[in-house]
Parts: sequence; C-alpha cells; structure tokens
Amino acid sequence: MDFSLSDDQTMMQDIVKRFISQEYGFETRQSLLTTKQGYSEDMWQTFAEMGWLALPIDDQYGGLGGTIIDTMLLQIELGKGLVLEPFFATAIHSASLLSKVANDDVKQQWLPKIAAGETKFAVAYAEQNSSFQVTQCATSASVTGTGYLLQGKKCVVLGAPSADQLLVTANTDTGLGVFVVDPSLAGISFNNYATNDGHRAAEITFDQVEVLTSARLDSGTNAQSAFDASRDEAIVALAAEALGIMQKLLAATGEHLHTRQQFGRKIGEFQVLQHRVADMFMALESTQSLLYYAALKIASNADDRNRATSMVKVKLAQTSRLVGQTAVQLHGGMGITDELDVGHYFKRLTCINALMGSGDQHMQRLLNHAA
Amino acid sequence: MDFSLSDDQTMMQDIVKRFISQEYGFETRQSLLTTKQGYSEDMWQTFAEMGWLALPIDDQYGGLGGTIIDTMLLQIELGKGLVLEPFFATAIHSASLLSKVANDDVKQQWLPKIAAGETKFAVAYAEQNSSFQVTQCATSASVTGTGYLLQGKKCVVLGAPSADQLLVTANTDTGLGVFVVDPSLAGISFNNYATNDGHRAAEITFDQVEVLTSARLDSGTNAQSAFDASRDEAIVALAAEALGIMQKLLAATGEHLHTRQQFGRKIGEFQVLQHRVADMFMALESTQSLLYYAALKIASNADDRNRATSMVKVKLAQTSRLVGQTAVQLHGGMGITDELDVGHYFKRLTCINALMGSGDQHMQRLLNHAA
Amino acid sequence: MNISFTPEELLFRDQVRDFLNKRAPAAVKHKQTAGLRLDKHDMVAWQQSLFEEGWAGINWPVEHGGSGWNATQKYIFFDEASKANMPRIVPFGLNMVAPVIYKFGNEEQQKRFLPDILSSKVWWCQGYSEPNAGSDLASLSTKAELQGDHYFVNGTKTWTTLAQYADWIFCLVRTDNSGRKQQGISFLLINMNSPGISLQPIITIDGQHEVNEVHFDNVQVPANNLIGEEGKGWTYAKVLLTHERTGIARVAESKQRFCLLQARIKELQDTPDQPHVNSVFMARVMAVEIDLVSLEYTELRVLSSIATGNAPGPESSILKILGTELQQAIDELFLDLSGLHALPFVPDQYSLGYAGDNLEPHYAANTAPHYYNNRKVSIYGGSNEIQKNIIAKQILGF
Amino acid sequence: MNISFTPEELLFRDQVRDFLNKRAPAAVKHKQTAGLRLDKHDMVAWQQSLFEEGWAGINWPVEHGGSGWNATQKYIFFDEASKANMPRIVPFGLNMVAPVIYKFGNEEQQKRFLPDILSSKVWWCQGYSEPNAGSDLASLSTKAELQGDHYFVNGTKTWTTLAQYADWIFCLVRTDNSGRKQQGISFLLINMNSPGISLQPIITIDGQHEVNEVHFDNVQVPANNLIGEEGKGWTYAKVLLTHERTGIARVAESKQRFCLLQARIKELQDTPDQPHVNSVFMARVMAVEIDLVSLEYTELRVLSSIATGNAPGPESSILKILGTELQQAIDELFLDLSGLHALPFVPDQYSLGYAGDNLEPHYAANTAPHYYNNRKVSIYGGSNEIQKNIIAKQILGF
Repeated sequence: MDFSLSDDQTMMQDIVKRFISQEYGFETRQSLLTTKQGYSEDMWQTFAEMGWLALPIDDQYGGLGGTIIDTMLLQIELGKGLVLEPFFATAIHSASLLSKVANDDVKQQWLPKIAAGETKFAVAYAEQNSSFQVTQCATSASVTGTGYLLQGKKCVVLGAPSADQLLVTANTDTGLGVFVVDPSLAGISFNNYATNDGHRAAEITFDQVEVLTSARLDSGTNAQSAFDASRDEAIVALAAEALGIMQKLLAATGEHLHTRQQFGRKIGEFQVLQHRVADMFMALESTQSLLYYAALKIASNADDRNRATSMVKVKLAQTSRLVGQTAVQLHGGMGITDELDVGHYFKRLTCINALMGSGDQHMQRLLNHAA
Repeated sequence: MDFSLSDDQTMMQDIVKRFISQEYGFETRQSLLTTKQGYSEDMWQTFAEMGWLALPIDDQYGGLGGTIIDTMLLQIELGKGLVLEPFFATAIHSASLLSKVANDDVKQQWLPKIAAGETKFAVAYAEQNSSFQVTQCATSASVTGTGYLLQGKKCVVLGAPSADQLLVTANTDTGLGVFVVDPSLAGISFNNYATNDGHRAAEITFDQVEVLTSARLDSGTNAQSAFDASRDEAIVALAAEALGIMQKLLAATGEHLHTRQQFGRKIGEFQVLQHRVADMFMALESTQSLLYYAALKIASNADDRNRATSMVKVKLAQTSRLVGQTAVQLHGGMGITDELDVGHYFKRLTCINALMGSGDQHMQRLLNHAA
Repeated sequence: MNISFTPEELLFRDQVRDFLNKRAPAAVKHKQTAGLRLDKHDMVAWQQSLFEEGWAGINWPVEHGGSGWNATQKYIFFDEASKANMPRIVPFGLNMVAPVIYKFGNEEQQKRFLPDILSSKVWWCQGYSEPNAGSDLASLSTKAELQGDHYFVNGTKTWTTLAQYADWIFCLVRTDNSGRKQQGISFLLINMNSPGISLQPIITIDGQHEVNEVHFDNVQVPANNLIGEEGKGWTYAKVLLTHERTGIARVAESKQRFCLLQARIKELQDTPDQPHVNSVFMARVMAVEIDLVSLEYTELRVLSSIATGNAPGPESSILKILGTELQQAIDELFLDLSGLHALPFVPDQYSLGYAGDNLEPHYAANTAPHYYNNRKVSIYGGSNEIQKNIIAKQILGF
Repeated sequence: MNISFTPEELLFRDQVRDFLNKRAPAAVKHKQTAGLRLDKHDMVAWQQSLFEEGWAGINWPVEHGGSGWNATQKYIFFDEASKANMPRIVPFGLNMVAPVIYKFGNEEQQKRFLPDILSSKVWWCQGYSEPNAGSDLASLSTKAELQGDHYFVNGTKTWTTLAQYADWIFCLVRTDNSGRKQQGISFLLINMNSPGISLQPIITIDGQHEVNEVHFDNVQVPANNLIGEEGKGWTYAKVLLTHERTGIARVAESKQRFCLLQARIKELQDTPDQPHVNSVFMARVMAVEIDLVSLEYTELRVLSSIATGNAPGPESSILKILGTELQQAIDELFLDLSGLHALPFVPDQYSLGYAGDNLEPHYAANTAPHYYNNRKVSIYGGSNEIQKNIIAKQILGF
C-alpha cells in the first residue's frame, strides 16, 4: 500500500503546472473564449508535442501508456488552467471508448492519430431522455444491404464542432452499437453552440445517414460494457479536473481574504470566514480521497468500479457546490463578474457536475445497487 | 387571516408560564425523576384544577372545549418545564382518540374523568414492526361468544405504568379495532421501565385476554381514520412541546455565551458562536411557522392534515437536532452532564423526534403521497 | 389565530384575479414562464397596468396615491400575481426611494418626484454600494461638497442595477468626514443626465449586463435635491434597508418558480424512462417545498405582527437569509433537473420570434445562467453573513 | 500509488486474523456486538492479550518494546481488529503518557513506568482539563510548588475519563505564573493513591459514571516525577495533542459500527413490512458510507505522508473533525433505525446473565445513551470549533 507519486509523475506534474501558469493564463483564456473556434489549434499541437494527448493511450497504439493515476495528475493541472481545448472529449472519453470497443485494426487506424494531435473525436451518446448509463437510446441503426442507416438526435455532444470523427451510440437489432461516423456524411446536421463554461458542443441530427458495416465498432465486444468502463474513466478524469479547480478557488479565496478590507480590517480576520475556508479545505481533502479511491478501483470489476465512481461523483456534487459557492460568496459581487477568474472556475465546476450523471443520479445508482 | 392570539389565550399562556417557572423548577423535576412513579400525583391534581386536563376536551364531556391552538400554547409552556406527568399520553393522545373513535355513551363515561384528573389512559398501539401509521398490527382480537380474545405484544406504551385504562389497537376480522381495556385483567403482563427522557412506559403482553364486546369502541366509526386523526393532533402537540424546549435551549445558550469565559473573553464574542446562535434562532422560527401551519390545517381533510403534520415532523427532526446538538456543543462538557438542565432538554427533544414517526418516515410519506 | 379569508377578502381576491386575467401584459407572462429576461419595456408595461388600476403604490400612504391595502390584501395580491406568473415590482422607485421621499422629503420634493414614480414614468436606480464599501456600507467615500446652491459630487458607485435604464439615481454621499463614519452621510437625488456622470457596464458570469459602475466627475446637483437634513442619510437609509431585506425574501416569486418546477417535474414523470426525476431528487424537492411553506408562514407572522403595531426585529434578517437560500435552492433544483441539458448557452432561444432551433428539453434553457446570476442574492442587500451578525446582536447583545 | 498488499503484508494479515480468532477475549466481543459498555476488566483483558503477543506498543519505538510495525501493518492490524469487533485501546497509558515518557522522560522514569504501561498492569488517566479551562487549555491554574524534593499540588482537574480505575494520573500543572500562559506549565506524574486526592464522579446524561473531577488538596509529589524540564509541559503536551486528535478520528471503530449497522439493516430488510428502512433513510446511510470511505482514504494518505517523513499539518485537525462528525452521524442512524424502540432506558439488558426480559428489537438497546454520550466527541480533545481555527490558521495565517 503506497500513496506516494513516482519521480516521473512528480516531474510530469511540475511540467504541466509550469506550462499552465506560464502559457495558459486567464487573459489568454479570455481571448480564446471570443474566437470562433473557442480554443487554440496551436495549443492543441503543443498538447500533442508535450505528449499529453498520447498519455492515456496504450504504447502499442502510439501512446505513452500512462495509468489512470497519470491521467488524473494531468487533469488536476489542466483543471487549474481551465483549458478550453477539447482534451476531455478527444483524449479522455473518445480514446478510452475506442480502446475498449474497437478491434485492433480500428485502434491502429485512429489512436495514433489522436495521440499525434491529427484527429479529434467526439462521443455522441446523450439524448433528450437518456441517462448517463445509456440504457435508453432512441437513436437507431437499422441494417441495410451495405451497412446501417442511422436515425436520431444527439444532444450536448462535447467537442463536436471541432471533431473530425464522431463516435455514435445507436440501438441495433443486436443491442447497443457504437459507430465511427464522418460528420460530413449526408443527412447529418449540426446545431453548434457554446456551453456555459465556454466550451463548444452541438446538437446533432442524423436523418437517414448511411454508414458501412465496418463503421460499427462493437462487433466482438459489448458496447454497453465498453461504454460503461470508458464512462467510469471519464468520471475519474472529470473529478480530477474539478479537484484542480477547487484547489485554485481555495487559493484565490485565501488570497482575497488577505487583501479585501471591510470594517477596518482584513476580512480574513473574521472567524466565520476563517471557518468557511476550513470547510472548503475539508471538502477538498474529502474529494481528493474519494478521487484516489475511484482511480485505484478503475481496474476492478465493473460493480466495484461503478460503485467507486458513483461515490466520487456524489461527493463531488456536494463539495464542488460548497467550494464554488463559498468562493463566490466570499469574493462578494466580484465573484460573479466576467472579469474575475473565480466566476469562470465556478461555472466550469457547475458544468462538470452535470456531466456523466448528476450527484442525485449516482446516489440513486448506489441505492439501487445496494438494494 | 390573523395570526394574533386572543386575550384569553394570552392570559392562559401567562398562567402556565408562571406556574412552570414557580412550581416546576429543574430541582423539583430532578427529585421527581428518582421517585418510583416518576411524577407527582399532586401535580396531576393541580393540572386538573388549572383546567389543563380539561382543555382539549369538548365542553359537552366535561371539558373546556379548547382549540388545537389552545393545546399548542399550553404544550409550548409545559415543554419548557419538561413536565414528567403523563399529560401527553392521557390528556392529548388518549382523549383525542377517545373523542374520535368512541360513541357518546363511552365518551360520557370516560372524558369527564380524564378532565377531572380521576382516570389516566395510555394508548397501546406500537409494536415491534409497526409504523406510526398503524397499518400493520400483529395484535389480534378474535371473536368469542361474549366478546373478543386479545393476543399480542405492544411496545413503548407511554404512561402505561400509571394508566387506569388502556386503549389497545388490534386486528379483527372486520379490520383494525380500538379496545378499552382494564390493565388488571387476567392475561395482561407489564414490563415497566423508564424512558431516556425520564418518562415511564411499558411493554405489555396480552395473552388470551378476554374482553366484552362493548370494549370495542370503533363500532360505527373507522378505527384507522380515527387513529390517524388523533395522531395528527398528537403530532401538533408534540411539536409544540418541542418548540417550548427549543426556546428554553436558545435562552440557556445565550446566557451561557454571556457567562463563560475562554481565551480572556466571553465566548459569545466569537463570531462563529454568534452565527450558531443565529442558526438556532432561524431553526426555531421555521419550526414555529410550520407548527402554526399544521395546527391551522388540523381541521382540513385527512390528506391536507397528514401532509401538514408530516411537514412539521420532517422540519422538527432537522431543527430539533440542530438546536439540541448546538446547545450541548456550545455548553461544552457541561452540556452532557446530568446536573445541568440542558442535557435533559436535549434528551426529551430526541425522544419527541422518535415519537409518532421519524423525520425520514414522514418524508417518505410525503414522497409516497406526492408520487 | 386563523387563516381563512373573510367574504370581503375573497371578493378582493376575485377582483385581483380578474385584473390579472384581463390586464396583465401577455408578453411579460410568456417571458416569465419561459424563464427569459425581461427588458425595460416589459417591466414598465406591467407596472403601468397596475398604476392604471390605482394599485401601483402598494405600500404607500393613501394621501400619496397608495392602494390603502391591509396586510392580508397585500398578501392576496402578491400571491395571485405570482400565481399568474407576473414579475415582482422593480423596487428602486416604488419601494425604495419613494418611502424616503414621502417620509423625509419636503412637500416640494414630494410633488416633484412621487407622481412620476407612481406611474412608472421615471426609472430610478440605487447609488449605495461602492468598490471599497461592500458589506461595510457606512465606509462609503463618494463626496458631495456644497458650493452655493449646488452640491458637487465626486466618486464611484457600483453594482448599480439597471442604471442603464435609469433617469434618476438616489445616492448616499459623504458630506462630512469628521465624526463617526455613519454620521456625515447624506441622501441625495441626482438626475442621470447630469454632465459628469458616466456608466461602465459590469458583465456578470451569466453574460448579462444587469449591473454597472456609475462614475461621478464633479457632477453639479441642485441643493434642493437633498432629502431631509445633511448628515442624516444613514438614518433614512436604515429605515429602508430593513424594508429592503424583507422584500429580498421574495416569497411570492419563489412560490411562482417552485410551481413552474413542479409542472416540469410532472411533465417528466409522465414521460416514460426519463432519467432526471428519481427518489433522491424528489426528496430534495420536498425539502424545499417544506422550507417554502415555512418561509411563507414566517412572512405572514411577521406581517401580522407588524400590522398589529410591532416593530420588525431580527425577523427581517431571517426573511432575507432564508428567502435567498430558498431562491438558490430552487435554482439548484432547476439545474439538476436539467442535467446535461443545462450546458448549452443560448440565451435568446425560446423568446418570441427567435430564428434558430430551440434546444430540447425546453425547461433546461437558461437554468444555468439563472443559477449563476442568483448567487448575488446571498451577497447583496447586506450579505447573509452580515444578516447573521444582526440576528446574533439582537439576541445576544454582542 | 497503489493499494494492493504485498505477499508479506498478506501474511501479516493472516497472522493478525489468527490471533484475533484464537486469543481475543470472547466476553469483550459479545459486549461490543451487543452495544454494551466495557468495564475495566474487559479493557485490560484485551490489552493484555496484545501484550502477550508483543503487540501492545503499536506506536512505540522498538527499543521500548514497540511492535515495530510500519504504517501498512498498523492499518492492517486496526482494520482487522475492528472487523473482529474488538474495542480500541484505552489511550491514556499506551498512547498518551507513554510517548511523553519515552520522548522526554529520563532513563530512570522510562524504566520505572514504561513496562507496566506496556503490560497494562497500571491504569493511567489524563489530568489536563480544568473547570475554567476548557478549550482554552493553556489557561489552567492547578498549581505545583516545589518545596525541597517535592511538589505540592493544589487545584482541580475535570472530565477525567475513568479516573475511578486509575493508579496514576499525568497532569499539566502550573509551576510559574510570570510569563505567557503557555509558559510555566509543567508535566507531572502523580500516584492516585497520594493523600489529598479525591474523586467526584460526574454523571453524564446517559446515566453513566465515565468522567470525574479530581481534586488535589496539597498533594505531595516527588520531584523526580517531573517529566523533562519545568515550564516545558505545554511543548510536550502539544506533540501529544496532534497525535490524540488523529486517534480521536477512530476510523476503524466507525467502520466497525457501520458494519454492525448494515447487518441490522439487512435483518430488517429481510423482515416483511418493516417500517424503519425506507429510501430516505437509506440515502442517509449511503451518504455516511461515502464519508467513511473518504475518511479512511484521508487517514491512509496522512499516514502515508507521515511515513515518508512529512510532518502532520492541518490533517490531524481534519481527521478529528470529520472522524467525530462521522461517529455522531452513525449514532444518528442507529437512533433513527430504532425509532420508538430507542426510548426504553434499560442499560443492563442484553448483557450476559441479565435476569429480566430483553426488549425487542435487540438492535435498539442503548442506541440513545450511545448517541447522548457521543456528543462529547465534538467537544473534547479540542472542540471541533478549535480545530477549525487551527486549520484556518495553517491555511490563512490568521
């Protein structure tokens, strides 16, 4: 039993930390927000050069074969930079799903391109009435002579506007399927928009979209369990990002309490605010503990893995709200202005909470599981 | 719409308040705790003389015909005195159940005696696996030639050791029945004990107990709905008692914060403790509001009445814990010593929470009701 | 103690319902139901419909055009208006500066200002907060120096809500620096068209321009725009603040939003296999409903107590804290009900005449911006921490 | 970073399990499972079984008889012992006074005291708190005056846990009144049989005699019972307090009690129509389970960090707060699971050889007294409010 980091991990952490503080400051991010694309393609190439896109990918597919712990450490630091690049959509969620659902040829085709920063993916799984468990999927793929016909609508596809390829879940007569789909195919239409946290996403309509048989990736694997496993990895990555954000918010709040004067003294001298900071700190520690727990359970059986990721998501729903709201409250009105970073951290935290199942949904899953 | 009290109500309130502070001090109560009976028969006669036993009873049955608001006001003040007499068991719960379930003759037989302090009752309804809704009742009453044969075991019958008569719920072949039973009948055995809050109760076993047909009170009425209505009145009375207790705890805590010195100043000067007192106060106000709401809904249909009493019970579960635990915490170690009144208020609050359904059970009822 | 209405009160309720059915602006109702932001025109249209009915001065004395309603009538009006999805009244003119003018202003000022406030012809904004005086309002430093018949005002006010719409601003200004900081504060009315006033929008994290910084650069203000006596501004404002806090509870508005929430939950419960409404979520909804009933009764008890001549005590602070916590709790429920669908930031969708495609589900639109923006309610009007200090002081004397 | 055990660690675990199966006193196990209080004999029997195995000095240096376990072994031991329903070790001798003696005592003192502590032959109690010095421990006033070879001790200690069993007491006493209050405090060991010591039981609201006031009336104490230097007592005690706080988290004990709770819930779920286990209650149980996992990992992270040579920071305060909150949350779950059946106050039932009828359901017995008594855990060892001050100070510097 050992909770310490390896030298390699500490070094990687330091490099990312330095990059974010030197190259991805708040002003840089604010200016990226207003661009059409909403992120920097140059930055993306830098991410590739730094090896971050390759980190979660197996070394036999052009990756660095990092563990979930490595991904977690990377995400904590990227979280602090509030990076806008579609890292989560491509390098985390899509790469993980591809790794688990596709055969070797398909993986050889795509994963090296992801690792090299040449191809971006997005996972189109969510629908109006779908849950994070994708047990309901109204999008259908019906068999034709040459392949499948996709029909349906996907919501909030993160990273979709910049994606070169889509991974689409659809119901087939043999159960859930995962398809790799070129977004320029006939019958596909995008409704692109920004999300509240400044990322980009789309509603995608598939109207009689023809794809080849080979587009279906889950022959020989179980799409449902592959999706389930990749979602659990995605949850760990999101929780790590959230932890990085919360660390930033705690630091910013501590600093504000040393700067802001009211009633003739630094507001940090008020005991009530001191205790609020202590509460934030305890929330952070609790989140970190459950994050480690979930990360270390990722390799376990599906039941234990589900349970651990649901636990961290439930705790995160609570702690991220506490930390985000307290940081805003203690900054006063400034906390909800666009010009201060605090509000942007708060918004990203809020969006992370809504991704991959809310705290209530995960609590419900835990209760159903226990019953 | 009017939330003010009548002159009569204010006067009654003042009288009870004065009596409690002059005649029912903490030392008096502490000495009663150690007596065999656990309360004072003289005090009981005084309660009768003051008209308190008669207050909730209809004037046609020797009562004063007070409203639920009157009962509420009386209970708030009795709560402050932590009275040990079986007022709740007899004058509230039994009187209410009798009023709702019995015919006129039976009411004429017993209610005047309750009002006069001559007869004490206890309601034997709880069982090991029963809920506050008495939908499950394992105690049975089977028909014989002359009446019924009672068989079963009742738990935590409040006021049973001193009761002259019992009201017993039992399952019959025509549904739930309520029986008036002389506790000295053959086949009845008592296991008497003190409860955590210093009151007295018993486990009562009914082994082939023969009662007459006339012992069954619910011919012509619905025992289930009579019990339900009396329980809702009992909940209002308990919540009122709890409010009185919480008012006392707030006052005691405020006083302690002015007296106790730590780190060279009164502990009331610490902002965190000030806010804790503000939280207690807000909890009190919220409880009082829902208490009024429930009291004013007692005359409504069963659905609205159930809903309102469940709401106050859910809120009370939360506020009474907050107020009780905070009062203890702010008193430090002294708060859990037998010699200080604070711990005794805390214990009574805790027991009230467990009576007539826990907060969780009432929340569940509200959710089932809404679904 | 009873909660039933008299026949007269029931008659009044029918009258209010009739008015709301026939006269309340339909466009406003649409926006309110869809969760869209109201613009100046919407708010004025709603208030002018009230004015035409003689109902604009709800808390005003009758001699100044007040509606003359008692506490129960006010309760009925706000309850019905909220059930009809009408917005609250913009407080700055009708509920904030007007009471100061009719209580502490002179007759000339009352004649000059009150009619246009009552008819919502003139839009007011509030100049209290300053960049370096947030919760510590009394440390404000905007200076007004009397030279002859005019004050010359210099300084900056901030968080000034909807100042971009405003014709006038009422300000707390410092006219004296010598004594305690609460002394030397005066209450001054300033025309927003005065030379030297400039606005700087503050964009909030919901992407909206709702608040502003207002800069005063040697702004010349006639001395007869001073309310009451110099140096008494703090006293006048304090009377108002207690009132403001109570208003901030916004119980009727919370009831309205909670009803919308319940309607949306109902829709979802009727949808097979929907993932958002589960027992854990519903327990939170029920807890909020209980708090809502509790808060409503607390407000009724306070109003009843004030109506029988008692001065408001710590109750106004309680209403402020619990009311704002409840608003924020309802925001969280909307947000969680929306799940992933709260993410799209397309503020204009669902407005009448919107050209693009509306994203489904409809109830998710703008739930996140609303949640973000409403973090302000526990900060403004004296932060909830300050309110707890006030409560503790009234109970403990510390 | 990994959480799997090495083969050596797994071997160690089997060894511990084997010991617990064969050597842990059965009477203690029964009482623990039934929620009954342990008496002196029980606690000593358990600790002496450890001593015989060479496992009594879990945190002790090997040269003084310590077990020589690393952090993982300690974790395994406490985890297994808790799974086997064994109680925690009474801390006063083995974990509180012993570290002070082996760190700061002289060789003679180490020889005189440590062996009897290790073998649990001598019972110690703690003399820190005083009636007028609760959370403000440093303001203590029990005085020790050196006259020749002896100190003469006068004053009162309070909240002295199980002093009625104790042979010795370790005290913080004031030997100097001149400087800062933290200075002038010394660490003194006092034989409880000394003339002039008297005990006054404090009965707590669970009806138990667990704590005491200890009065010192001119008690004569040999000067060679002073640990280290005069005036350095505060420094010695502080080292200990950090340790005490971590111990107060009692994660293993909470795991044990949570397992019992789950077993009882399982029983009820198998009972048709039982009213206590509903979805609202189960959501609270699950929330506590999540906090328990979280706390366990927090503790592991802290232990791992200390094992790699880092000094404990605010973590010991976090463990104290979260650990005690969790203990109290588990108490509330037991209480609520018991419902009405928590009311009877019959503390002796379910003990072996109890003559009366046991009240059903068995799991409800003593849940309320346990809940009452455990309100102490957020008060003692430095109240949780004090712990938050400590955390804030370490983060903010205020």
